[in-house]
Amino acid sequence: MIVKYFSWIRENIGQAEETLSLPDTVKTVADLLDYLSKSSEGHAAALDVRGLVRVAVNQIHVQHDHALSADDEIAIFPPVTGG
Amino acid sequence: MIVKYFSWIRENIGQAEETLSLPDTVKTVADLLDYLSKSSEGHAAALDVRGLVRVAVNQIHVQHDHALSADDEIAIFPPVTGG
Amino acid sequence: MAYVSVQTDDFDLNAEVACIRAGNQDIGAVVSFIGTVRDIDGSLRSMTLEHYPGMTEQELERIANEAEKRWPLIGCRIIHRFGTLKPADNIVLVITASRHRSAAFEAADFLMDFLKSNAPFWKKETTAGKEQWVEAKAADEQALERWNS
Amino acid sequence: MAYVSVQTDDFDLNAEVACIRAGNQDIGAVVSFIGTVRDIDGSLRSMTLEHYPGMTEQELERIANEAEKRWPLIGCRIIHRFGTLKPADNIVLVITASRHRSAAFEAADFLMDFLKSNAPFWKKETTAGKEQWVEAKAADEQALERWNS
Repeated sequence: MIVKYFSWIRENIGQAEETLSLPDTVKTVADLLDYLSKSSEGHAAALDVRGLVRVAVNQIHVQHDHALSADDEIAIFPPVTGG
Repeated sequence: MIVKYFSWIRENIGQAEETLSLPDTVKTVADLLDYLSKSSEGHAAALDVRGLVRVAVNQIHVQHDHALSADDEIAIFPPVTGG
Repeated sequence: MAYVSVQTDDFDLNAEVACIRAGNQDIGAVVSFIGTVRDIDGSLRSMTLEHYPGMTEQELERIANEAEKRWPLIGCRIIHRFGTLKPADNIVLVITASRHRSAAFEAADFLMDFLKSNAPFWKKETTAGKEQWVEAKAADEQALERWNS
Repeated sequence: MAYVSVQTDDFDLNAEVACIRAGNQDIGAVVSFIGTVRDIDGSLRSMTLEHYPGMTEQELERIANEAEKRWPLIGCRIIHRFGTLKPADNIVLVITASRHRSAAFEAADFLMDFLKSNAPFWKKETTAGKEQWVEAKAADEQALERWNS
């Protein structure tokens, strides 16, 4: 599974992208965020306020209860500010 | 008093402008429209449907009950269609 | 602050937007509306716009001032053409500029609604066989009422 | 029918309006929105826009398609820049064209509201001493809700 980061979430985590093999217990976006939060202090800081964490799966916005598949492209980012 | 006509009201009346000396009985826009309607068949046809007659006095839109002064510039026209 | 012009010449959208933006770095939103001569079925030869010189300019300024009272605009421009135009020609341009988009959108929409029902212009269409004055639309009067609530 | 572009280059308003109008004589209304880099107090040096290549284009197309479903548009164009921009530079352009003005106004307003809350762009401002990510505004989320009623 590829996970991409954008904006200050990318900066806090310190990388734009990582490839992960997830344990079976990670079934939803919320599970993934919990799992990532434990992987480093940067991850924890970036994902700390879940209300500011937006997620896209295969380039489509999803809610945190969205179910994941092993070959998904996940993107994690703060609320968008374009326009 | 100068009276100007526009659009199909001008065409029906057959002139763009006329200068009038009105009798004392003509006190309001409505009085003026009644008075003008009697002055020719063209005037009558042009002003026949009062709901389609718009009036400006001194270049400001007014209602038909607006009171007139001898030196007013009156304009009579159908509903506007610009833009 | 508002700029109003009633003219036979065409206008240049880029130049007009540049005028409204010049020297204003606090503008965040610019909304433009262009009204054009529409030819639905290919039968229109030309459209002639008559207006009431003097009142037209005054009325457009009044409408622009009203918009500036209602919204925090940084700039506001209205250009309306008259005379004889061809299908697809420009008729009217309204531009509004503001810090945030909602003011610019609402003010431009408002300006067009008020202009449609108040600016003293009359359109006459020339098709193959005849000339005909365009009738006012009830929808335009209704559009105005939105702004009273 | 909709045209979408995500690019570093600036856009030319006249050229884009000409594209949407080309060959369409039944257009009566063209609404354009330009969003620009705002510098309220003169302290802004630059603004950098990051985006999510791939998703951005897809999301803008989805938003444009939604607008085309809701309003009878004859044309619809969205151009959004990314990279580093200066104060007063253009950021985004939305153009809508339709027979009547209400569809063009409403669709452009809708497109900007949806783009603001859904297109994956993030702005970072650089002032004299520091860099700071722009925070999303609650007002933008609220603006979206208008379109659900």
